[in-house]
Amino acid sequence: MSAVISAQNLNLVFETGDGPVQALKDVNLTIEKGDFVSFIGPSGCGKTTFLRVIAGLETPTSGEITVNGMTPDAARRARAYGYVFQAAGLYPWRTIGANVRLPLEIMGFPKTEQDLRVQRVLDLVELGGFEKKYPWQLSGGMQQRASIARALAFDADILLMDEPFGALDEIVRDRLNEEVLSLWARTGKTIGFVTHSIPEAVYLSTKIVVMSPRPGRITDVIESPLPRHRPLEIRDSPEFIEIAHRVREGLRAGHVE
Amino acid sequence: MSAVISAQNLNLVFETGDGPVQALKDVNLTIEKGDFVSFIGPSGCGKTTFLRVIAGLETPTSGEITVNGMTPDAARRARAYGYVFQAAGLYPWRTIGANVRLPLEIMGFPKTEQDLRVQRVLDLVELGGFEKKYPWQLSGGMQQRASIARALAFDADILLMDEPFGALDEIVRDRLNEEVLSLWARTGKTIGFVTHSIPEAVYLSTKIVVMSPRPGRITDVIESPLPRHRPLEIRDSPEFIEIAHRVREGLRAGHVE
Amino acid sequence: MMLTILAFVIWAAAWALNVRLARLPQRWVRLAVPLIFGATLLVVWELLVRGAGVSAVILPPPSAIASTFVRVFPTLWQDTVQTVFKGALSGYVIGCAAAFCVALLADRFDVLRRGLLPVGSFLSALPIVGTAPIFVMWFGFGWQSKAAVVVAMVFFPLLVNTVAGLRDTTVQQRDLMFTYAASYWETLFKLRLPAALPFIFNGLKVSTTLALIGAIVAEFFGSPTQGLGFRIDASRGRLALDVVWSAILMSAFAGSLFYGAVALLERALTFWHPSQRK
Amino acid sequence: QDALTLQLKWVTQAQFAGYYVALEKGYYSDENLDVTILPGGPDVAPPQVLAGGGADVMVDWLASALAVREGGLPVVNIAQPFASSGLLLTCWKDAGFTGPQDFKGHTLGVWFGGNEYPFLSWMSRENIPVDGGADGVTILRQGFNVDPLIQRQADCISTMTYNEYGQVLDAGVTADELTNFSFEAEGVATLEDGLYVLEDRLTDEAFADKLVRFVRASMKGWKYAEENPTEAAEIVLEFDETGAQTEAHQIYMMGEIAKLTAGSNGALDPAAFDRTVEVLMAPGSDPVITKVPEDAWTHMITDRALD
Amino acid sequence: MTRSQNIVRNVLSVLTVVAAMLLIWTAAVIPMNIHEALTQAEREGIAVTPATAAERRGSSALSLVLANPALIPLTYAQPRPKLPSPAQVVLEFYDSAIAEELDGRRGLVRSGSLSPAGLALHTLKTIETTLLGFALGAVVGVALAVGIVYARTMDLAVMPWAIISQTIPIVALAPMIVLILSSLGVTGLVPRAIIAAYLSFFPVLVGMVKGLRAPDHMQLDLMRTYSATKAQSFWMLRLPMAMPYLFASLKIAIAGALVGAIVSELSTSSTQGLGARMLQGSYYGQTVQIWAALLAAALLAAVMVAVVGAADRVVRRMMGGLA
Ligand SMILES: Nc1ncnc2c1ncn2[C@@H]1O[C@H](COP(=O)(O)OP(=O)(O)OP(=O)(O)O)[C@@H](O)[C@H]1O
Ligand SMILES: Nc1ncnc2c1ncn2[C@@H]1O[C@H](COP(=O)(O)OP(=O)(O)OP(=O)(O)O)[C@@H](O)[C@H]1O
Ligand SMILES: Cc1ncc(C[n+]2csc(CCO)c2C)c(N)n1
Ligand SMILES: [Mg+2]
Ligand SMILES: [Mg+2]
Repeated sequence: MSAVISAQNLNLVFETGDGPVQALKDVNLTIEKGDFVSFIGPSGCGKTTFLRVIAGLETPTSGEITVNGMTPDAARRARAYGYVFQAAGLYPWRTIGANVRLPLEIMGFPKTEQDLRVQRVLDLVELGGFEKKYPWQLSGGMQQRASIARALAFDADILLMDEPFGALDEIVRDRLNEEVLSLWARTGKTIGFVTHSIPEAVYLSTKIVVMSPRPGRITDVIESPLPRHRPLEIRDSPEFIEIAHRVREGLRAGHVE
Repeated sequence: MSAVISAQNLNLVFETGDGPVQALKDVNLTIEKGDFVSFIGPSGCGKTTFLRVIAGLETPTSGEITVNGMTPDAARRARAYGYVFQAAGLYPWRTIGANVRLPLEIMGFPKTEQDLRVQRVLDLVELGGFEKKYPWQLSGGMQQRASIARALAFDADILLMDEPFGALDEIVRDRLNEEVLSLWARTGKTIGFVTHSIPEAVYLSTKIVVMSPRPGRITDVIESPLPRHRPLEIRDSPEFIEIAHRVREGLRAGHVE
Repeated sequence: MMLTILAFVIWAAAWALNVRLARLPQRWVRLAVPLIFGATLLVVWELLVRGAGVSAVILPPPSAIASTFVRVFPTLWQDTVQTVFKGALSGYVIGCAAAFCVALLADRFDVLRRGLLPVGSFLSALPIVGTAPIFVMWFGFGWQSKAAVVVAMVFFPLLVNTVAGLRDTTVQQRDLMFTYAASYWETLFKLRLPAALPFIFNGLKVSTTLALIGAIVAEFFGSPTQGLGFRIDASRGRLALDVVWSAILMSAFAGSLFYGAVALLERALTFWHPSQRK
Repeated sequence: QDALTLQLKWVTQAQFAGYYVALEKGYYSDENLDVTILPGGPDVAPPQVLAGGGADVMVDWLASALAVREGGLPVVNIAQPFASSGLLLTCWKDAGFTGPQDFKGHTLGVWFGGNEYPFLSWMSRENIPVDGGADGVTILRQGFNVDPLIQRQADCISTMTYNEYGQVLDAGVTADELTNFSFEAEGVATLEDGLYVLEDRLTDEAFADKLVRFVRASMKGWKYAEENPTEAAEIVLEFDETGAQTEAHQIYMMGEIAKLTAGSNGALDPAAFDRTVEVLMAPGSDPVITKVPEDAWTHMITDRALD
Repeated sequence: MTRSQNIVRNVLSVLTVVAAMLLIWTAAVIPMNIHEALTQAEREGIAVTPATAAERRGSSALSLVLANPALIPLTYAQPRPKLPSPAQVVLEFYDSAIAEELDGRRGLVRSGSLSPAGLALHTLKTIETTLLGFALGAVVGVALAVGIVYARTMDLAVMPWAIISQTIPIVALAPMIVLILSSLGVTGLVPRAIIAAYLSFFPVLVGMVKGLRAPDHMQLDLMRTYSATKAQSFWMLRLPMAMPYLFASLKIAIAGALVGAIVSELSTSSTQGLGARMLQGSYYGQTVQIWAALLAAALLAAVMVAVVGAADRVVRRMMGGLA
């Protein structure tokens, strides 16, 4: 296995009106190809910031980071990843189909190829037949699936997801978690996933990164012993509860307010 | 024990542009003094609506409901309850102190009494020293605590809370859950609590009301066997997981998308 | 020709300087850049007018306007008192106060709100060129008719904004008051008025410029021998364009000050609104 | 045809009948001229239009032209179709004015924008301050109509015999309710409605020749209008694009205008010019012009036009 | 409450308010015109109390009405009323907008072209100026907004001056604009349109800046993750996002353009247009004519705002909106 993302001694300081805020401090992390890595930690610990650094949306103050062996910015220009934001953020003036097509238009895919891919990813997230609908005609869960389809459409190897299911209710969330897992299993993509929910992190990941705030640093990296295939019921198993417990302890230790 | 809130065959139909929506159907429920009742169910099942009916903010289409033996509207005028909304909803032009003082001003408490009470409830939610700050200067969790303080300030016997912690991260949420529990234990108030989170409902309640949508009805009422005193660790106990499982099953049964 | 070329060179140089400055984070940049831009406009104007030999009865150079402005300032001050303080300001205060009261009524009585707002937007479209002579006929040629024109101009923008503002509370904010069983007046003073302030100030700001326009236009249709509108007309008859431009400058000063004062008040009273923070 | 633009002092009305008649009757095209007539208005200063090149010739009052000339725009009178002044101060009879000294303490309406000079000179000669004090008069800057008099906002307003005075009568006021002070009778008349061009352009022979033809045709128009007032009024009405003029009023106006143009062949009467200068330089605090204007008129055009 | 019930209530409310206003107006005609009416009666030899204009000057309108109740009808039939009655205004509106074209000597029917004495021609002329000014203002406003959103220098340098420009009363500036343009050889429609544009560009500028900045960080970042070009994120994100803001400000802008068009007719000695018409009405004390032109202008404003509103709805629907 090869390191898809590798960060060494990463620091990021935001200059703000009230003085500098250290959002990331001495972050070291390696993500291998095919990993499903969850980032968990209290609000403001730098989860989003770290994901954005990987995506080239934020520049670290010091330290090294490579994505697919290049700088994050080069990776961004090479369209190396798909990014899913916390809210679905579909453009309301575009139909679901047109929303998914957006990155393809921007990247200049030929028209027929666009049609094909839109069809394929919509089917993948079980939204086939909804491409003519507008976002407000879909439920929150369906919108979130559409936004995942949008990130998948151009088939980047890396998928970065920032609390994609934060706004959904628990039942819908469970369902989407299952779907993300099966998608990951089918495509073998490398996934970075930010969440607030301990069960979600444990259920999904091969690797759980626990972070603590002020300054934002990694306090624990937990390799999950759970099998790759995970029915929902696995959440009631002792191993699951054991990992969840460890995550919670790690969180509590780092938590200050 | 005596029934503080009692609903019989409650129905509520909203007339909308697309026709009527049955938000509550044949709801029967009795809440005793000192109960901590959680309402859980998928989005749109009528949790908020039911809480609003109790508060006299919504009028049922048919059926009977009494609060403290009177109609909800009379109870409202008698200032029988404090209501905590999903969002903190502090008035941004008032300081934290002035926000908490608001109901006291309206209810005509004497000035010195106001000062005293504001101080007391702010200390209660650990916001002593923040009364001069404006809401936007506080974190989300602190704002939510302030809004709870506001509902507590005039010391009504009933506390109605509609997803008060929905917007907070899991750790802060855990802490506030503990605080609400200890507050409840100390004051003996009757609490109605809406949530989306199964662990939260199980952790807090003496009684869990599971609801299902379209039309919104009560599908299960679970009396919790957990002791009144609940450390956070109780969530890893088999009884807890057992109840959580029952709630999840109840939810899944009623869930349609 | 040389001067004309120089004008373009200076324009380009100043713009380049501003582009540089704009990249700096310091606070004074926010002041310096527009000032440099304004100064450039004046220099370019001066050079173009001189370079092309434009007659002073068409467009005087800024330097001439500046010296005239200083010379005739006492007269212009009298004119400003007449037009701005007596005409515009009194009309502004009366109009805004009236609009505010009617807005409270319209807010209270549904018929008024539904009925008055559409009719109001229709009436506010009545062009001042038509209404001004009518008001001069009704209220005489003194400042009273100017104030009346101003009242008519500022009334509806403020009414519409205030009514919209009073309704701009969230369901939750209103429900909160309801759970306290708060009275109408308590809800008004503790919730709806504070919440309406940003809207009210929008209306107040728009109205400042309308007030000035109104007062000056109305002077066209009859005035005492004082006032900015009068000065502009009388001086133009003598081709004293430097005085005309000085009067325009004066009204721009007055207008900017007026607007700035309202904006400052807005900042002080709606400091809590997201648009005022940061 | 040679193009030439004429800027009027006021809106299309019989005050300018001569020019419209000349246009309609083809007198201009007979002289091989293509004349454009620009109506004026409250916001139009004819000298400015002249200076800006928007017109070749303007109609203006001599008082205004001399003030402008002293102010630095060298305009020259080339012809003077109006021989006498039609300016009046029209007062309510019940105000009891017998002479200018009675005005003290009262409100009088005056036009500004270059039309105020005759009145100011008159007051200056009478030693009446115009600053609104108790021993002076309060000036109301009159709008465009006679409302201030009708509404009693002023005891007197400025009127022209041919226009506003008629409007006062049209409003139902009878002549015996009014007292008129005529500037002619008071000895403070100034020359009105002359034709002016920029001085430096007169040296251009081609332009001078155009002016000769223009003045000749215009005077022909004036004489025709004097003799056929009804037809002239109707011609003016045809040119009125606003549609606001009434036939009756224009016929009335043409009748009065004819009295003012009568006795002028177009050439400026130097004596009348000197009298105007004298009025404008009247002793007082603020004379309209401070030195006797030189070369402010020329017979060069009229001499050639009328021979 | 359903949609149609809501509409019915709105209409009823408007009718109530309009009826109340007409009632007040009609009542006000009496005291407003009583002085003139009595003077007219006196001239015609009808006995009035007090008998002479001089005696009546000091009396209040109300006392005159009470003293001469029989002469009240006269107040509704004044040829030059201080306040015309609603009926007079409507009649004049009908006469000059419709009857003039049908029966007038210079009307459409007899002369084949719109009559200068009618309202239609003047309204068209004003529409012409308004639309051109509106188009000009909208284009300039949008262009400046794009510059301001994309170039910080523009934002810092231009925005304060744009605000100051609106504190200069256009009526003072208008003659200067006309003059300068005419000395450059530009006359006629263009200077008028520029004056109209002066009042309409600002709302567009403000609205468009707001609209183009409406995309939140997330939406902009989405574009960055696609490494979209500036042009792509303009056309695919900022512009669609700005549409609701644009239309809201276009409604204000077209009303502003109308005001500007009418003011411009003052400054250019226009002989045609509603502003020219009102001015002419005021030269000759034709109050009723002014009121009829006012009515036409207000109707025109209502129609133009409604047209922009309709365009708004069409665009909204095309962009997948609800309404
Ligand atoms: N653009 C910025 N400018 C200044 N400070 C910032 C900025 N973005 C983030 N921060 C600060 O950096 C820290 C880390 O923020 P970040 O958004 O990464 O946290 P997070 O872990 O994603 O939190 P949450 O769970 O609330 O989303 C916080 O203290 C935040 O206030
Ligand atoms: N004012 C209203 N008018 C019309 N329908 C309404 C209204 N309020 C709620 N509803 C409908 O009633 C149903 C119940 O709504 P309610 O807000 O009680 O759900 P909830 O259980 O609180 O959902 P959530 O978890 O999303 O807050 C929903 O279908 C909702 O669309
Ligand atoms: C602002 C302004 N007001 C009045 C006049 C007066 N005026 C000059 S000539 C003339 C003809 C008679 O109607 C009139 C009324 C003007 N020129 N400009
Ligand atoms: Mg985050
Ligand atoms: Mg709810």
